[in-house]
Amino acid sequence: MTAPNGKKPKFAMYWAASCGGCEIAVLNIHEKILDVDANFEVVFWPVAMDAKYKDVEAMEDGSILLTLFNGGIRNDENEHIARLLRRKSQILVAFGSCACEGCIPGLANFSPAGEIVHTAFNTVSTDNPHQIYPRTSFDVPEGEITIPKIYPTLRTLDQVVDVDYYMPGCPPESHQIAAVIDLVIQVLQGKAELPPKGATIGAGDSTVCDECTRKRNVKTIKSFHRIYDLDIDPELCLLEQGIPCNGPATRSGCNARCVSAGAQCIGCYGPAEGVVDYGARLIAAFASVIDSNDPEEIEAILDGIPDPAGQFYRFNLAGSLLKAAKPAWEKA
Amino acid sequence: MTKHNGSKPEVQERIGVYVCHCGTNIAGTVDVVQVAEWAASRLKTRGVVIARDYKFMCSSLGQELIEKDIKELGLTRVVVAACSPHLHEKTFRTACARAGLNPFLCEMVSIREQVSWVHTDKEAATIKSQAAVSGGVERVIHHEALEPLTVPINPATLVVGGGIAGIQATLEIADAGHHVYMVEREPSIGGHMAQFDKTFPTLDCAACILTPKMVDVGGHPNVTLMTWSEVEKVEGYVGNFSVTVRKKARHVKTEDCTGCGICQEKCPKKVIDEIYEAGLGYRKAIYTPFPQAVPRFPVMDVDNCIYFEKGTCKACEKFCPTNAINFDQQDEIVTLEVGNIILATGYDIFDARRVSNYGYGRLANVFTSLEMERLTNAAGPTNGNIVLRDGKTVPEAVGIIHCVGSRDRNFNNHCSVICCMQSLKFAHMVHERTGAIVYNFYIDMRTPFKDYDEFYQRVMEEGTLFVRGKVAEVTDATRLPGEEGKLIIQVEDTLAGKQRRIPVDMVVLSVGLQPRQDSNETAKLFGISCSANGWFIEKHPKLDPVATMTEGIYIAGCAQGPKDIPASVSQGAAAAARVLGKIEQKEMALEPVRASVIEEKCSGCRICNDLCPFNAITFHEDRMVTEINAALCQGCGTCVAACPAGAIYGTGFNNEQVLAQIEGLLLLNVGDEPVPA
Amino acid sequence: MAKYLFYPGCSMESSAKAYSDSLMAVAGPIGLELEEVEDWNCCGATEYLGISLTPAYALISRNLALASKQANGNRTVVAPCSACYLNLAKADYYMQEQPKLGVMVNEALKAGGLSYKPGTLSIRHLLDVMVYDIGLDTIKSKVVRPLTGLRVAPYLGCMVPRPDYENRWSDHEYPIELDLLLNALGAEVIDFPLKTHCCGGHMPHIGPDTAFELIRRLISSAATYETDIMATLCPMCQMNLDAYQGETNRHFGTNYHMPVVFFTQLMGLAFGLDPKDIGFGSELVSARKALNKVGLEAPELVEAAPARPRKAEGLPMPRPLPTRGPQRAKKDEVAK
Amino acid sequence: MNNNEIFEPTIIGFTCNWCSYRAADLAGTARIKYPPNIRLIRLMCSGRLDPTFVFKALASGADGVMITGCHPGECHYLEQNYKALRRFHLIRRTLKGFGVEPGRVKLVWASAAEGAKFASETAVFIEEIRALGPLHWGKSNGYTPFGGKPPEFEPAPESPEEVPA
Repeated sequence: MTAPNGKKPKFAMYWAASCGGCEIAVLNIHEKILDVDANFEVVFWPVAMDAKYKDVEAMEDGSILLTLFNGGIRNDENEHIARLLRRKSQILVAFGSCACEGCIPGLANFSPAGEIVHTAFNTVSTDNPHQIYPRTSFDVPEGEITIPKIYPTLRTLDQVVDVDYYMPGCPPESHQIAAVIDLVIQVLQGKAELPPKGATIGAGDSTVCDECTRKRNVKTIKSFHRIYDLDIDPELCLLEQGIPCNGPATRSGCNARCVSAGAQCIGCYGPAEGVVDYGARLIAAFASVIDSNDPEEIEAILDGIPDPAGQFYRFNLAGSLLKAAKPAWEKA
Repeated sequence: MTKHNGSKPEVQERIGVYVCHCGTNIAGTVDVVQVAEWAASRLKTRGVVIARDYKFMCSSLGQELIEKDIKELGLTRVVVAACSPHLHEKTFRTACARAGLNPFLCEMVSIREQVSWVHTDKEAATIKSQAAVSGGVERVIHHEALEPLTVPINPATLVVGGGIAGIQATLEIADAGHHVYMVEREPSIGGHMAQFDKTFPTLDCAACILTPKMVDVGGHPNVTLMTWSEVEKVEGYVGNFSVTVRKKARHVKTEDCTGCGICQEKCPKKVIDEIYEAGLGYRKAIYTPFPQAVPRFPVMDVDNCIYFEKGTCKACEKFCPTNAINFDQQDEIVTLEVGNIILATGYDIFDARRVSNYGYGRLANVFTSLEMERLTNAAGPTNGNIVLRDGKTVPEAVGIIHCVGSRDRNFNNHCSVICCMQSLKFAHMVHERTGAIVYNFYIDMRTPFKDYDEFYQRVMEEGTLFVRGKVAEVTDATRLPGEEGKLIIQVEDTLAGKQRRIPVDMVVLSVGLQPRQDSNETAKLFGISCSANGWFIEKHPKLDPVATMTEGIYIAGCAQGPKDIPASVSQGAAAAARVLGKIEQKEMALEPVRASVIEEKCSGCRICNDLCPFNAITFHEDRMVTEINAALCQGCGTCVAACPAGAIYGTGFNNEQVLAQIEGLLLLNVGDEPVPA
Repeated sequence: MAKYLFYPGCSMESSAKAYSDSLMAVAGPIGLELEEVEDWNCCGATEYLGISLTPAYALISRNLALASKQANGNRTVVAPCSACYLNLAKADYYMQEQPKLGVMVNEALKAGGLSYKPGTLSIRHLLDVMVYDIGLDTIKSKVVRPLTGLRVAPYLGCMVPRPDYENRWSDHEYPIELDLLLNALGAEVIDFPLKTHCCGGHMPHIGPDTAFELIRRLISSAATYETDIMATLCPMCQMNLDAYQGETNRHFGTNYHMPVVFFTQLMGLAFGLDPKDIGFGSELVSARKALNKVGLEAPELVEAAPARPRKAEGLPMPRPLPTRGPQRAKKDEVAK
Repeated sequence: MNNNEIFEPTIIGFTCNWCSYRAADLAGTARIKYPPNIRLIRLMCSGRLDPTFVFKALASGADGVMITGCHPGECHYLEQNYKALRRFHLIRRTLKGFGVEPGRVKLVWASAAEGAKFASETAVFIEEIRALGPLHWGKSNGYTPFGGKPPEFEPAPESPEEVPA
């Protein structure tokens, strides 16, 4: 883990199918960014500096020590750069929920790519009388110009390349990013060991309830509600009040930021350690504590969660076992 | 983090696959040789080092095959594709243990009950067997060595129900030197047998052979007898049950009462005795059901006692020589710690009023068999004289109808076993005591056991007239001359081949046996299950009739199904033998299939706290963490599936094993076709 | 105001006019609103089903089709006559049980532009509606002139309680609904043993002596308990017992005089209506003597008639089953 | 799936050790025949059924999942099949969100004595799934699962020249 010829080790950051929030979160570590600058030589960071793909292609393989890759793999450009950065980096970190689980962009997996393009280019908000749609390649006098082709479904980073570490969160909490940066610096100085490959860093090892300060009793749920339907008791666990809070199944590490602000956890830190399917955990948990044994009554109670697929897979659709809805891949 | 990519890690386990022919049971439909070869070649990458097929895997030779391979090839896992694990899982696990391999590293795959016996298409059955073997192999990779959990067995036993089956079980255990708690709902033990006059086929007097046993139970040093009591709650598991019993207030101080019976004489309030006298006789508001009652202490019937109604009378208190009467005695709750429980809760008789065309309850001289038992009983309301409902006239013609409410789709489908012999007994008694003409109306005469048929022939010789046919109607609407004032039995005499109208003075309905009215609640209370109509379900109808699916809970007598007294007695003794077997073991190895909480992962969200009916899950407020009591946990796995953080681990059925089995069953990790050499 | 679709049936307009007059008279006070099914046709009584099934069921189902079209909310069809009730109920039940029959019947109905989807209607007998919907208390509250002292034998005939598809009656062999109703009217109700035995139906035309024997059994059994009047709810039973009582007397050389009327006529009497308006006088075996027993303010003392031997001092009788109402208990009931 | 014309579905069945597994065994001892398309997994109780297992089965190639257990009220562990019932309802609703026909997952109660019922319910379910057709999660006309070769995606037929000025 030594940097080549004593110079500062190279650091790269890339954003694929994402919102750029993770980039902002990195800047959110305030003066810690100076440590980054002090210890790393930032060679590739599209949002922050003007580096070209060919600069990266020119680097030797493995020359970048640490790459924080955020965003899912939506089109062939994302895939190309993901494979490129994998070749060029020693440590590739799936940074943020999009890279780890697909996150909000991953929700596109509920509908076929054709519908997405149609919604983007020919709906109420977009006046397109002549049905003009983008063409992935087009001949002009100067030659052929292309734009990236989108895949039928969005994939997470580790469904495309081998990933060393995962940093969940949408975006990862700045104090967690700072902690990871410190860890890597200490590793560089030989003061610390890198965690085992494939580990999740920058997050806790339990679930949000561990850090939540609300009072908790035995759970028996009579009905589910939206949070604005009720006046919420600030002290009592939200789930007991009938609000479908994803906290029990979501990895800790964010200090229960949303719940302490009075909103229900929606699961951005992804599943706890070793869990195969995040949504399944919530389905099992919520269903088991429904207070009814009568099928009609159960159905009535479940009407309180109008969109279970969206509720349970808001951040982890692409990373779930089913990965995408049938329409999305059926007609691909 | 949900890891998605990466091929399957190289398997280090060395797995042996054994496919059984089971004679032709499996080999007849499944190409077992081909399945073994397939496993050897296509599952090599999954760790299969040896795959054999053998005629009878469960035979000692078959087991030796496994043991030899474990020793010589250093197998770390064994998969046996044969019959159902419910039959031979234990056999193959012990075989592995003999060869030094932890028994829980052996997995059975059912390709007989669930493949060869239920499918006809040979090719599809072979493919399905391959999938099942692949599922077994993938699952067994994730098996861990487990040690059974041993729990001590409390030598005390609880017997519920004081009928003949319960009495027999109690005496067997108590005589063997172990303590028995007997709980009986009625004021005295004795059950239905105490109501009978004679028993078939020996015509022994029921009381004469029963009361000595009752007295033994009453006075036995190892028996705590709790009559007029009911079990309210059962917690715990085999070897360590804690049972809450409600001892209803007798309003009599048992330490002072001598059973002299003066209070019964002096009590002014007479009430119809629905239970013991079957509605034919009377008892007082303070009563013992019958003279030879054990225990002999009377019980105050608060619903009918004048003191409780109007606050006056108190005759019993005045005349009691040892002033043992205590009007404001309260119910008492007792908790018993026992190792095993025997349920001998008996049966109810069929309510004859439901057969409206036999007129019971409308026509005066129609009696049920239990009423007939009281009529013929010397201690009964008519001192043993068989008379009509007016209590005076002796009948000249008696009709006894078999199978009332039994073997009848409208009521009870089952045959109640005892009504034929009981009816023959009545026929004999009527001949003996009244000389009346007796007709027996039967559809099939069932006299299966020792000396039963001889008794039937004797009754025939005494001149009983047998009419083979299902009685259509008992009516008092006369039609032909000579029927006035008589009950007319309308029946099709199938042997004579014509309809007959037989006038008689008295009709006895041999009503069938059926499960207790509350057998479902009782079953739920003890955690066992009931059949559709309400009999307790035994572990195996033919090979294990006194045990139940729940370890430590046994059943005996008519609670398990209709039977006669000898069968009830032998089941009582059998259940006692099983309990003594458990007590002898001193401790018991429980299946290690349990759930356990991984503390660091548990966030204390308390979703699981309310999911365990065995209250094995407890929450620690201080550490905000949940813990599972391994001894109480029955291993159902509901909390394992429900935990949102995946913080509860289920041995024997953990997630990796089941997910791997799914992949195996869908043949995901099968190696590619071997290149033909 | 309970609203029902009403299927009168042919007898109500001819031989059972008394039944119709008395029903219309008592319906008002007890709030029974009957809306007649337009253009209904004969139900085939007991004969047609015996001749050929599909045309018979088609004939019956035409009424069901008309009624379901006219259902507008209430889907209960009330039939006062046992044969009509049984045929309508049987048609609906068998069409549900055997879809092929439903198809053939609907094919036939298509000719008249009608169709009937089995199961849409609930077919009930008038007595069932009177006892369980209107209720005995409502009836009791309307009684002005209780029929005290009048010994009435309740006779249901064999078609009403069997086969009881929807478990509407308290018992197949010994239903007690009619007993309860007559009791509510204040009459002295006989525990009539042959209450569901057959009256001969259409046998008088085919095998007269069988019919006469069946009629004799009913009349003689009622007579043994000195019944003043028999109450029935089926035009066919009334006609057989009433019209053929004379011939039965001649056939057996007996001279029974047992008036047979409809239970709605007795309701009319109890409600204080004038006997003429509720069909009295149209019966062949005159009911004048029974009327005198009720008509007179104070009926003269009658020495106790021999009741059916029930109460014996010696041994206590078992308690009867609690009245169960229409739904029969799956398991037997232990009276608490 | 063999590629002749009739579609042979593959179904994963979850059984509970005390009731439905014994019902399957009883169907065997009674030699009651039913189609071979179902492959059974034994759990200790229907309460052990984790929705993950259902999604894993559907995602790995099963065309249908049958969940079986003791009749409500007859559970060997007293009441755990009620939790399976509740989860089943939420699983079906969630699958609807994934575009999966709810009919692909079925819940059947079968006691240890109902071998015949288990066999007939299985046969009926296999026909229901055969009617629904193959699921083949993620695979469509040879396309490698979830990504791989990007499709030729040309939604727009006409070229910009035809756009009027």
